[in-house]
Amino acid sequence: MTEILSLAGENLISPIILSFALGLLAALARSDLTIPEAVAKGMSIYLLFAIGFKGGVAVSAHGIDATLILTLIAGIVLSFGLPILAFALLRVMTGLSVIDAAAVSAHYGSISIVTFVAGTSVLQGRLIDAEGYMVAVAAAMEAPAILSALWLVARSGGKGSMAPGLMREILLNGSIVLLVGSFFIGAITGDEGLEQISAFIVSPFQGVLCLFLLDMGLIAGRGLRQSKGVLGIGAIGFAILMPLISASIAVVIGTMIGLSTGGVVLLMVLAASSSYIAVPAAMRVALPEANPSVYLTLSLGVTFPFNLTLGIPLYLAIAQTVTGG
Amino acid sequence: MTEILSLAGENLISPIILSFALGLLAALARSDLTIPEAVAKGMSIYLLFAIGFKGGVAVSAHGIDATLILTLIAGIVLSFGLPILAFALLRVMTGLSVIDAAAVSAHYGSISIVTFVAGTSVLQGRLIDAEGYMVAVAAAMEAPAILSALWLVARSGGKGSMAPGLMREILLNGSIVLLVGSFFIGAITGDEGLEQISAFIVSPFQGVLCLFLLDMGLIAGRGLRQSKGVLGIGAIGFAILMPLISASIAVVIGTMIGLSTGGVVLLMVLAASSSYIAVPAAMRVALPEANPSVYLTLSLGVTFPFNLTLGIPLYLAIAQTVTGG
Amino acid sequence: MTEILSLAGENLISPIILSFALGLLAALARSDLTIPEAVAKGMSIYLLFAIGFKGGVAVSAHGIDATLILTLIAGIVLSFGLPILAFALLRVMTGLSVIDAAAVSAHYGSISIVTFVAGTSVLQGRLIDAEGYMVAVAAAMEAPAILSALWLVARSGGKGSMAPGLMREILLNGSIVLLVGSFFIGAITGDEGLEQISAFIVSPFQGVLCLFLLDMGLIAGRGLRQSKGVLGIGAIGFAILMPLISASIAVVIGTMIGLSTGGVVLLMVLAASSSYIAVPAAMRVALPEANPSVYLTLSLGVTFPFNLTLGIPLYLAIAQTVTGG
Amino acid sequence: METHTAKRVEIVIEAPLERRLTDALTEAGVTGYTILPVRGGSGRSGKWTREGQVGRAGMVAVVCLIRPERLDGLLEAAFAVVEKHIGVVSVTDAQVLRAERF
Amino acid sequence: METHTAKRVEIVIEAPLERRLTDALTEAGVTGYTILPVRGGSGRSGKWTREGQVGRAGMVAVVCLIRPERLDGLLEAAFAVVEKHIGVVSVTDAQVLRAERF
Amino acid sequence: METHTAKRVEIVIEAPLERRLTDALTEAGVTGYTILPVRGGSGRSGKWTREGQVGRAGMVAVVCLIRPERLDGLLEAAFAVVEKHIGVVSVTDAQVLRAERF
Ligand SMILES: Nc1ncnc2c1ncn2[C@@H]1O[C@H](COP(=O)(O)O)[C@@H](O)[C@H]1O
Ligand SMILES: Nc1ncnc2c1ncn2[C@@H]1O[C@H](COP(=O)(O)O)[C@@H](O)[C@H]1O
Ligand SMILES: Nc1ncnc2c1ncn2[C@@H]1O[C@H](COP(=O)(O)O)[C@@H](O)[C@H]1O
Ligand code: NA
Ligand code: NA
Ligand code: NA
Repeated sequence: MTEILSLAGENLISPIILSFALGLLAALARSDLTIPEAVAKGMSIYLLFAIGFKGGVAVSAHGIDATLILTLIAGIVLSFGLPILAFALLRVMTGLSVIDAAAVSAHYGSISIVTFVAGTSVLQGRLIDAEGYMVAVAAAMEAPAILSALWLVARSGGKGSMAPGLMREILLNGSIVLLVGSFFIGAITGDEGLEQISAFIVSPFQGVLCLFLLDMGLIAGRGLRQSKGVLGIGAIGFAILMPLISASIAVVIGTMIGLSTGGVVLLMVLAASSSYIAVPAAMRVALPEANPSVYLTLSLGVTFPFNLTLGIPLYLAIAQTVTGG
Repeated sequence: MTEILSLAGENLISPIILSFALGLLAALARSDLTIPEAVAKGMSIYLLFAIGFKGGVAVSAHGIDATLILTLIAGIVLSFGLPILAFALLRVMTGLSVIDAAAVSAHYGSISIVTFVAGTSVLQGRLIDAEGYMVAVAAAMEAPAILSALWLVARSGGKGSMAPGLMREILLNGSIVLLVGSFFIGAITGDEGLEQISAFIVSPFQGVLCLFLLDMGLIAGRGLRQSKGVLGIGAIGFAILMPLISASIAVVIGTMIGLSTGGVVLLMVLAASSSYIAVPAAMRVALPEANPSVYLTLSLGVTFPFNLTLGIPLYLAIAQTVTGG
Repeated sequence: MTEILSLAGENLISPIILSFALGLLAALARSDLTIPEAVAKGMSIYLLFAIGFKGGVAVSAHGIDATLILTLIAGIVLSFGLPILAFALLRVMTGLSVIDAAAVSAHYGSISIVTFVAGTSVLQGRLIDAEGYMVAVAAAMEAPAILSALWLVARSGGKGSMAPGLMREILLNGSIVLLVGSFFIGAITGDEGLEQISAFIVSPFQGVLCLFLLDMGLIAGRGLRQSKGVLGIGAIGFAILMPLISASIAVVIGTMIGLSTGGVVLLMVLAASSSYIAVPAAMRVALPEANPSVYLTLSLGVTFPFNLTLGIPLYLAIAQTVTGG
Repeated sequence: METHTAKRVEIVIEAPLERRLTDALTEAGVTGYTILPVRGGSGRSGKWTREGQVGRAGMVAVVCLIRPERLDGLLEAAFAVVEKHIGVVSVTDAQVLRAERF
Repeated sequence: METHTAKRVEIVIEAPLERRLTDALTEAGVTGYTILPVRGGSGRSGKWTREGQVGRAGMVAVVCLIRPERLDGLLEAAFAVVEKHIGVVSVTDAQVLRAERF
Repeated sequence: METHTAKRVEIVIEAPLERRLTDALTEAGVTGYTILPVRGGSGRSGKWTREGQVGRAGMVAVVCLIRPERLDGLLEAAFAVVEKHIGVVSVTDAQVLRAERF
């Protein structure tokens, strides 16, 4: 326990987390500090490219691990399944409408790549290796949750429709394409390729992540300020409870399929994290009646900070106990 | 004397200054070279974050120097006092109206963080240390000058009003928040934190500064071209004389409170530099009748280049003579 | 021959080329992946500044090579001459109107700086040196082709007019100014200057180039998708044949004036590359009746990828055979 | 100078819907439009600013100049998309040069 | 399609005043507006372009669609802010869908 | 509140022509205009988006508010530039505050 706390402590005073906190405070204090949208988008492109590329290089080095397929399937199953669990919880814990509950569920079945990146950098900090292909798993987990959510709505007689072309849009959304694409580039060019560009995608990575999290903090803070009162205590409780449940399920699955400790941690992080880019956009198209400030506030304002600060070290501690790694 | 000149010479052929000159020439030649606003803003965020963070790390290393409080007070006093001096000078040297004179004074009491950064990099180039908390002093000097200017206007029966919320806006403006925030992040995470992100905030710093100064040159040049004839010889004389006076006052104060040679130089640079971001925006709100092209041209078109090229090496030479460092 | 192929093979699996391919595929698959305009412009400014600066440093190191003047003249002559050749070819191979043919010719007489950069990085990869002043040659080759094109139109009784101020605009366009300016900064500050900023302009260079080419791929792909059917087989044939002819002429000239093998390769690359920034903008002003999608698709959609993938290694192989380097 | 009467339709809609709207317009035979970026705004669903957004969120403004007789077709096409979503549609009378373009 | 008459008010104002203007509008009961970025412009105080700016300078354009009867309230609120500052205010007649939103 | 009738001219034109257009306007004595960025559009010359551009390509929208009697001068000046190029010109009736500015 104390070990977890010290771990969390260490984690909390890292430049990354403090940058996020700075953004959060600045926004809550109504400072006019903003990071231009183009720069934020540029940084996220950088992070996706770097994380994908490094994952690919790792795979090219250690080869396609036998558990790769299993892990991919596990990820997809989680992404399909978790929303149903989330939906049930929401209907019990909150007064959200079917539509809103379904929209929120989609977010929790999908993933947050920044949380994933934060997880990997915590592992690096402790020199714990993880399967390189976890980034591929991350990509695979983005979309399925959206289908589950639409199914949940249809089931309850709602008319959330899979608008034509939406599926293509989701599967080919920029972040998935970039993540998978750079993963393959890394896998093909391997260490030789990494050598050429490591001064760009490895060394400055942590620093860019700081500025990116500063922006995330600003956005989360502005969101929280504007959605005061939108959320009941039940909803907030859900946003903390759900990641814990998802992570617990993931630790079991991850250990069963024999992932390394690092791999288990990342699978937990993926399961516990919730989307705030791909899914919200898809929801605006597929479930326009759902209230954006509900799912954005829960996902970005509550779950994301929770995972970033307490969640990740907790998942790491659990994984180490379970896998004995 | 020759020593100063050689110093200035060295300083003049640094990539940083030459990049500024390139921008200035390109703008005067009406080239369409521009740096996108978002990129320029991104670079200034990077510079503020890096300079603040490094300052914080330095403090965490050398501990809170006894003179910290004194220097902060000195900075605030300078920021309050210099505008009054500037105002008097302007009324004598130029035909500017009370409002315009007051607006200009505010700029010269406040500071230019880029000039500060250029100062630190000149010190680094000569391996001269400075107190890390000087960035905190820089932050503290941004706002007070604005109050003095408003007081000057009120005194002369003008109706420059402290619009509601303006004070909060000034104190919480993005650059102050980022500078102070990253200063604390650096102070908390210390060398360990620096190690994680130094490949981002240390190594590429000089290069980013080049591109940023290229943009400053473009902006200064465009400003100069558009405001031809706006300024009399008196005003231009003021924009050169004022920084010299401010620096002379600062060197006395800095030595009195026992700053290191580097610290004295930076205090001189802060006193001599004039704002062109925070203050102009505040003036548009508080003194809308003041003519922007007057204060922007003086601050950005005359004083900034002067400090960058001749001022900084001159201040360094003076400080070294006075402190014998 | 096999050697060329292996060379091309090596070249093809570099992160740079694969990033371009990724962008191309993403665009053809109608992914919403985009790189913000401001970020793309920021990267191109970075690349121009870095390549110019490094060229300048190289010159300051090896001094002004006797062949400098000759090479500059050769470049200008090529830029003036190639459009006339291109125009003749286009009239024979395609059904393009005089105006369209002239507009296309201007692009092939001018140059693509990104292709040039890709060429230099291939040389670096093989540790082949090249004259630093080739970047100056690149700058000198941008504009003349435009004049030839206008002359071709006038000759055929067309009314393509040298709009007032257009010449100044072309000569002072941002990329030329930045390239030449940073070249001089590099030449003045030399190795000492490079040392200060190499962590910015050298180490991350390849990585930035990857993201930039990713964007180029996206743009080329979107262009190709939108201009389906615009181009006949003849036009496409031209876009492959022309660079080969230009390169062949350049290899002769380059060897005659005694450039190093690397220098010859870069002159070939410059001759073979076609503009898609400066010239299209100039054409919109000078030859508005010319159809943009024709020249943009040929230059960006066909010739650029061809040079990037097969062209450069081929030119290198030829240059090595000819110069015996 | 000779001008021709036209309608200027301005549609402010959330960015994720942009492609659907333009597709609908194209289907309705409206091939001319201009898309302006939107920095922020306020409406029944509250305030927002561009900077406060992640990913594809935010709004855009689509401006169409069309012949009066084609207005209804356009509005129906646009409304079918905007209906369930956040956004507004406004129309003003306008004069255009070069009618051949509409 | 059924539309309702409204006024389209367009206010071009310097960026540092943006928040004050929107606050004034909100106070005047105007909760619907869209803010467009401005790239540059020219007026009595000369030419400027977005790129030629440091920090928060520059202009924005605020567009409000409101019921005609509420125009005066809006104009007074807006004018109180714009008065001493750089900027322009224009009004055009418009038709809107979904009057319930205004 | 007192307003004055004016014309609102909106010119969408390719970015490389921007300076030429504003110069022409200035020559025609039109010293007041606002330039808005354009994200994308569609017309006879096809679709395009800002992101799909290299360099200076793309379009901008120039908005001028002027006194009715000066409309023709402006349109002629604008048309001389737009004529051979990609772009559209539209005019709407407007009311402005602060006539002294026009
Ligand atoms: N009355 C209005 N005038 C101008 N823009 C509006 C108005 N109402 C809504 N908008 C725009 O449409 C967006 C969504 O509006 P709403 O659906 O009411 O939340 C707002 O963020 C504004 O950008
Ligand atoms: N007649 C006009 N038409 C359109 N925009 C204008 C006009 N006059 C001024 N503006 C805009 O308002 C800004 C400030 O105008 P001014 O206060 O006259 O300097 C200018 O930079 C333009 O963006
Ligand atoms: N009917 C229209 N309504 C609004 N904007 C238009 C219209 N037609 C053309 N445009 C704009 O003008 C640009 C060029 O149009 P065109 O010259 O027809 O290709 C398009 O990309 C649009 O941005
Ligand atoms: Na999840
Ligand atoms: Na000062
Ligand atoms: Na060429």
